[in-house]
Amino acid sequence: MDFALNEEQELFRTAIRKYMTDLGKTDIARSVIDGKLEVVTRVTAGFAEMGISAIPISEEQDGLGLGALDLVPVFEETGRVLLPGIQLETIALAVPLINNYGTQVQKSNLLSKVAIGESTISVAWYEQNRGLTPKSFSTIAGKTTSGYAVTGTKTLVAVLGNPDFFITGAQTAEGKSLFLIKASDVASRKILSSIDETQQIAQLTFDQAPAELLGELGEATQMLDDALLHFNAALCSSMVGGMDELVHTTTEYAKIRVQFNQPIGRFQAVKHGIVNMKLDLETARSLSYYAAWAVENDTADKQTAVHSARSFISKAYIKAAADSIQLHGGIGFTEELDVQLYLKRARYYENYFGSVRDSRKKTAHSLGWHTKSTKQTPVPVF
Amino acid sequence: MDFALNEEQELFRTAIRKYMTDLGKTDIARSVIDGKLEVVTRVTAGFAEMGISAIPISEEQDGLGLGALDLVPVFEETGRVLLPGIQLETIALAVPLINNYGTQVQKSNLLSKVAIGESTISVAWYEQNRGLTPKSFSTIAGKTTSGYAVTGTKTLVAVLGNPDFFITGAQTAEGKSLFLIKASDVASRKILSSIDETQQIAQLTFDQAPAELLGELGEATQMLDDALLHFNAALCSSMVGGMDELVHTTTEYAKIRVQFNQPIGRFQAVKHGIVNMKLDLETARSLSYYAAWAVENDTADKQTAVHSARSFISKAYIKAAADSIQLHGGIGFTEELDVQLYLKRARYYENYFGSVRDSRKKTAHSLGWHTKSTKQTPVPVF
Amino acid sequence: MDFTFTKKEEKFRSELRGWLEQNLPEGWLKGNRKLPEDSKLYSQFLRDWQRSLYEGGWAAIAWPKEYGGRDATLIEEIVYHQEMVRVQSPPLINYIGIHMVAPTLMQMGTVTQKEEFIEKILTGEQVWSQGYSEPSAGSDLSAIQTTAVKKDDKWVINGQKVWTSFAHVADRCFLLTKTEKSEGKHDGITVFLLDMNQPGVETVPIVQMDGHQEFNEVYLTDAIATDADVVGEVGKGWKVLIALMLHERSGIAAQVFTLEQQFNRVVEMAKAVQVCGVSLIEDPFVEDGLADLYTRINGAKLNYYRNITHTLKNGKPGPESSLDKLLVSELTKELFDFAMTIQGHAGVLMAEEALFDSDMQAQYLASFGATIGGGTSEVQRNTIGERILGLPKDLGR
Amino acid sequence: MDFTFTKKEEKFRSELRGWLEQNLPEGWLKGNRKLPEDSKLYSQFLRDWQRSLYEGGWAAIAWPKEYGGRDATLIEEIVYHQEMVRVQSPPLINYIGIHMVAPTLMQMGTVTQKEEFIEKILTGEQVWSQGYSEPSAGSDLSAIQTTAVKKDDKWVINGQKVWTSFAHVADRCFLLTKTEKSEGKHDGITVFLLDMNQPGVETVPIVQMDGHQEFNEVYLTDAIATDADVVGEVGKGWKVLIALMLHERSGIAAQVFTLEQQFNRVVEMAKAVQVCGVSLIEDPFVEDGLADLYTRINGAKLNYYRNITHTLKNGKPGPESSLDKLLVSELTKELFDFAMTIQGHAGVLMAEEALFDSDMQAQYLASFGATIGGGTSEVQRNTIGERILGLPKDLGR
Repeated sequence: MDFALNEEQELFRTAIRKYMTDLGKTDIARSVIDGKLEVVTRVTAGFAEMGISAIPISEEQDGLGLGALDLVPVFEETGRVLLPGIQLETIALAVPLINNYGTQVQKSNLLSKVAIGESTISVAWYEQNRGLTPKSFSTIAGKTTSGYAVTGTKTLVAVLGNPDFFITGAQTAEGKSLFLIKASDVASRKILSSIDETQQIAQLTFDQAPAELLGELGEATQMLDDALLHFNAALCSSMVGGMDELVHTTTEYAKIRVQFNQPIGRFQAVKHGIVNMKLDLETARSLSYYAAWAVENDTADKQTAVHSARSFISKAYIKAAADSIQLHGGIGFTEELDVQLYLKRARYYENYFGSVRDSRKKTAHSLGWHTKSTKQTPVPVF
Repeated sequence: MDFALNEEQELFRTAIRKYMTDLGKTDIARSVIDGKLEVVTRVTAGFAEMGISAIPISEEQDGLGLGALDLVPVFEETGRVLLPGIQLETIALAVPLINNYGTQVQKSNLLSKVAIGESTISVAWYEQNRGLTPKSFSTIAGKTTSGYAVTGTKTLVAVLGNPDFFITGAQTAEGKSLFLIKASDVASRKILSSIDETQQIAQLTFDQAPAELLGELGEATQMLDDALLHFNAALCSSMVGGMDELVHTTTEYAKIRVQFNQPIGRFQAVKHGIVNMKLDLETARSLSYYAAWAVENDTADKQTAVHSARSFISKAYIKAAADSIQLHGGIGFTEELDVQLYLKRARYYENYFGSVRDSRKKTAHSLGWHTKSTKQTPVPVF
Repeated sequence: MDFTFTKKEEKFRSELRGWLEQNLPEGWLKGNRKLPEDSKLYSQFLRDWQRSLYEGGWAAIAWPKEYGGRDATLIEEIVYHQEMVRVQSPPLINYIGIHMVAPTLMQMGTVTQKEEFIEKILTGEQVWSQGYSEPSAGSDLSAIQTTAVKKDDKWVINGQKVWTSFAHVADRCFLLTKTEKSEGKHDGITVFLLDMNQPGVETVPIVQMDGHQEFNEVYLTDAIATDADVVGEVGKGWKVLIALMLHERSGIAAQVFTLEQQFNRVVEMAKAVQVCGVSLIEDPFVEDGLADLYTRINGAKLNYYRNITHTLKNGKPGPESSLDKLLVSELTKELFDFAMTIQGHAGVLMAEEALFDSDMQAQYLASFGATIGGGTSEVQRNTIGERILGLPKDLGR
Repeated sequence: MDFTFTKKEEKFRSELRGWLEQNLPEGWLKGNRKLPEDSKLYSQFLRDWQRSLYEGGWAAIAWPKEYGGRDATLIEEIVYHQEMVRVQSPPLINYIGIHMVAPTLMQMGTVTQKEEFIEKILTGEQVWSQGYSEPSAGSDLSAIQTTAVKKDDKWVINGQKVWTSFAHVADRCFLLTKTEKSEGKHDGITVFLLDMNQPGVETVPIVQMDGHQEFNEVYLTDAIATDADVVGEVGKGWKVLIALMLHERSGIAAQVFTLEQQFNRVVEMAKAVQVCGVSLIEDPFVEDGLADLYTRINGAKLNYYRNITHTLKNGKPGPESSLDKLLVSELTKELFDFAMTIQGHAGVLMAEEALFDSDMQAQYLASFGATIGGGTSEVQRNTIGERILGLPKDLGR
């Protein structure tokens, strides 16, 4: 029985935190707000140097062949400073997709470049006024002599740092399928204004864009559902990092801010408010660790582990940021403090690839609540 | 613009409160727990003496011909002391049903007796494992030469004080219909054990019980929906009375109870907890007043007024009682204090003739949210 | 109970409504409600609007007729707010002057102060700001550190104010200073009517988390005031401040009606926005959440009506206004939080790209100010606990 | 990370499981778990059960072998609790003696005390109660008023205790008294090992809101103790109390696993109960609420596992146990509140007439004790804020 990151993982955390501190913590995010997008390229290079982008890539493709648990300290620390960019999309979504469903050639071409920081990949799935698990795409892929040609418009695509490839979903005769499209083959790109200005999202139009099939035709939903377990586990870590920082800064502020001749942390409204944030943080961290462990070990309960974690943490992160603003009082409402950036990031992630309600529904289904056969074991597995 | 009870209504409140105090406040409820059910008969007589049971009955039937607003002080004050009995069922459900749908003969036979305290009437609607608005009844009514004969089993019927009549729902060829059945014609009665021991509920079995049709055949749902507006408005007042008493006693306790050398009301966790109860109480009272006003004046928004009030107050009452137990600490967990009785009463009412979810659904429908045509007025009517 | 208006009140409403239709800025009623972005043009636009209100007799309806008001009843004031909210009228640039400073001067100002300021406030010739909060004195105003020291017949003022609304456009500031070191923490405070147009006053805007700049920091470096600028007595400024705050008898009305309007807008969104061809409102969770919000928002409005009734019967408002403030501000936050959630991932889109309302996301961010400004929710809960319920005083108060 | 058990731990589990199958009271595993209602029979039943545990070597597994324990590891203790919760074993009548009093005596008792009490605690021959709280000393134990005064070599004790668990069946009480008036509020407190079988001790049961009588008021009227009954030093009882409280290293385990079991029971109910032919769990609001509760209850269990890991690595538990206690008790309340709501109006039915589980309504009522007993949630939040987060001490502490 050992429910903690191991020593190596904690050492890795220390290294990443030091790197983030050297980069000025949230300065990177604020640079993006100021339009200095080049910082993101620098971070990608730094990530490669530290071996972060190589973590989930197998040794054949110049990676480290490590698992989801090794990403926990990485994304907690990047989440702590609101690191902008598409690290999550590349490392925790595109890589598992290519790893699990790509051909040998695709793996060789794409993954080793990701590992050494020469490539980033984003995912273009969402279409306007459709759900996150659409029943069909209006984007369509037609067969060509050399592969496929994709036509349609995707939106809310994360594009910060200019990814080289997009994994996109399109309708084929065989059903919804995934394709790889070179960024240079995108017909047009329109940057959209987002509540989280530390990120950059765009609407992409494909016009007969040359596309390579990823995985089997008609299997898009199943492939994405599977890869999203990796993504959501990593996203949870990122949100936990943000929550941890919020608890920390709010606590420190409550110790030094004096009103009515008392540090405000002495007032129970403030003290208990921070304690409630702390309780949520602990639960969030436990759930995120367990989700990563379940993904790494491909356990039978990994669906439950990931979706339940996501359902809790998406909501708890927003609440932590909102409460932190309130507990900071007037200064918390200013652009000067970082706490508002955490709120905007939390909001940005709230419904990313699925809502809280979606996650709860998936939790219920994965627990077999809607099938007559499944029975709970009376004693918890542990 | 005058949003308050009028002077007469407030005077009436004072009189009823005095009467309840003379009866020993919650002593009446505790007597019922101890099996001394005769207290209920005494209360019925007292009600008649004070003219309470005559309020909504027209002058033709020896009543006072007053409206829903005049019942507000009555039920706030009976709710405040958790008065046991079926006053709500008789005065705010059976009376409106008979008044609106009964024949002249039924009105003459039944209502004047209610007015002078010689009769109480309960409603037997619920069947086991059915919703509160069942699609069909397993209880059936067959035509006989002199009227109808009803056969079936009803449950969760409020019977404290032995009502003389039951209004019940049964299936006929023409659809769900309402019938009047004499208590003496009930085949068997089984008292059920309830979380609120100050009330008495029973399972009733009808075996070819002679029944008189009330209103038109097949109209049970519509009649009940309409009469439940009266009932729910009155029920809301009763719950507001309970909440008011909870806020009062909890506040007083927080002023005198000393821990850590401080009256506990000085601690923000306690102070703000009580303030939150107070906020809910104010909202509950406003909503219940407005609901009663809308029913009395038969306004276009009466559905919205009543269902929205009920949806809020059912939940707020439970929360107020639960929070009051917590704020009282250990003593709040004992049978000695009344606060637990309020919790049990609140729970008893939570789903009575409809859940919070049901009330919200009805609120949404009455506001026309699901029809394309309805449009909100930009300026509130007031 | 009676929720109808008298004929006189209805006449008042239709008179105002008619005036607004004629006098609102060009295109306003058709939805062209964008204010100039340039600070000077913005200020000029709002000064013009106030001038227009003044000329129509609508700038200060609650003032006595002798000062140019209408002696409006409380109900007329409420009707006024309903109508102003309904048309989403431009903000009143001299809100502080009209609703707070002038009534206070009428009550306790010198003859000279009345003559010098009241009319200019009404016409909008002179715009006022308020200078209470400081970096170390937010919820606890008694902790202010800005000093005013008498030197050769002049008061020399030094310190820093924060959250000073309208300071960047204001001519005068209702300024709280410390003139004596004192035992009692509410003693030694003096209120000045500070001239903002002098070298010792520097104004720096505060950028809010929603990007707006409605408030300012004001740095006071040897700023000068005279004895004629003192309101009430030297050292008795706390009383003046309390008097000023009590002058907003219809204060919460605009917020109550605005909240209701915002709620209706969210319902419109839930009807209009479709995902895979189905309106959001057809989702039972959206329906349920909105029904709950409807109920509580309507409850808050009804509470306000009960409090008005109380005020009408008793001739003066009770402490219940802190109850209204708390409920309305918390509900505003909850409403927009819910509105964000139901929009799904497309809810991150702002401004022109927004899913439904170009302003919804900004209003969400702005809502965080509601439970902080004008007394945090924590302070409101203390006030309610102590003043309404009679619970013992908090630590440090 | 590693969630597996070692072979040794698994062997421990199967040994215990085998023993339970053989030794639980007749019919227990088949669901016949009703305890005798008569107070004497109840007490005898539980004493028999503890005797049986003792004989099997399962009464005090964490105790050192020299005292008759098994020197069980923390993980073995957890396995023990899992298995005990799984079979819903009868309560341990001498819980206080085994988990609190005896370990404290091992640490700081006199040789005589060890000899006189420890073995009798283990066998169940001597049942112990705890006497801390008083009517005026609930959350604030330092405010106790029960006095012990030395007269001719005897201590004469007067006062009233409340919430004294097991007092009606206990032979001895671990009693907190005031022996000196003192400045420091934790000074002057002395702990006695009071003999309950004497005329000066009167026990009156407290009826809880769920109808149970698990606690008592104890009236002490010239009750007698001797110097030999004092634990540690006279006047230094606060230290003894703290030591005693720290002895429950696996304290929250049973509650964590019980909560999980209760949750599973509610899910079973939601599957089994049908309204108009449809299971409750098919209602999206029921599904959503249960998924939320599942997540937070599982999160609380995982928090507990993280804390255990921490304890294993650091050799001693940290202040995180107050975090576990707070979460588990609040979730217990929430779970049953939700379980009540989803049952609809039939949820008011109790006992035999209950919709699904004859015990569900009683458990709902009992859940209100969870956030009060053993330190209220308010006190837990203070402890977490001060001891874990380092926030300043509260008013009056």
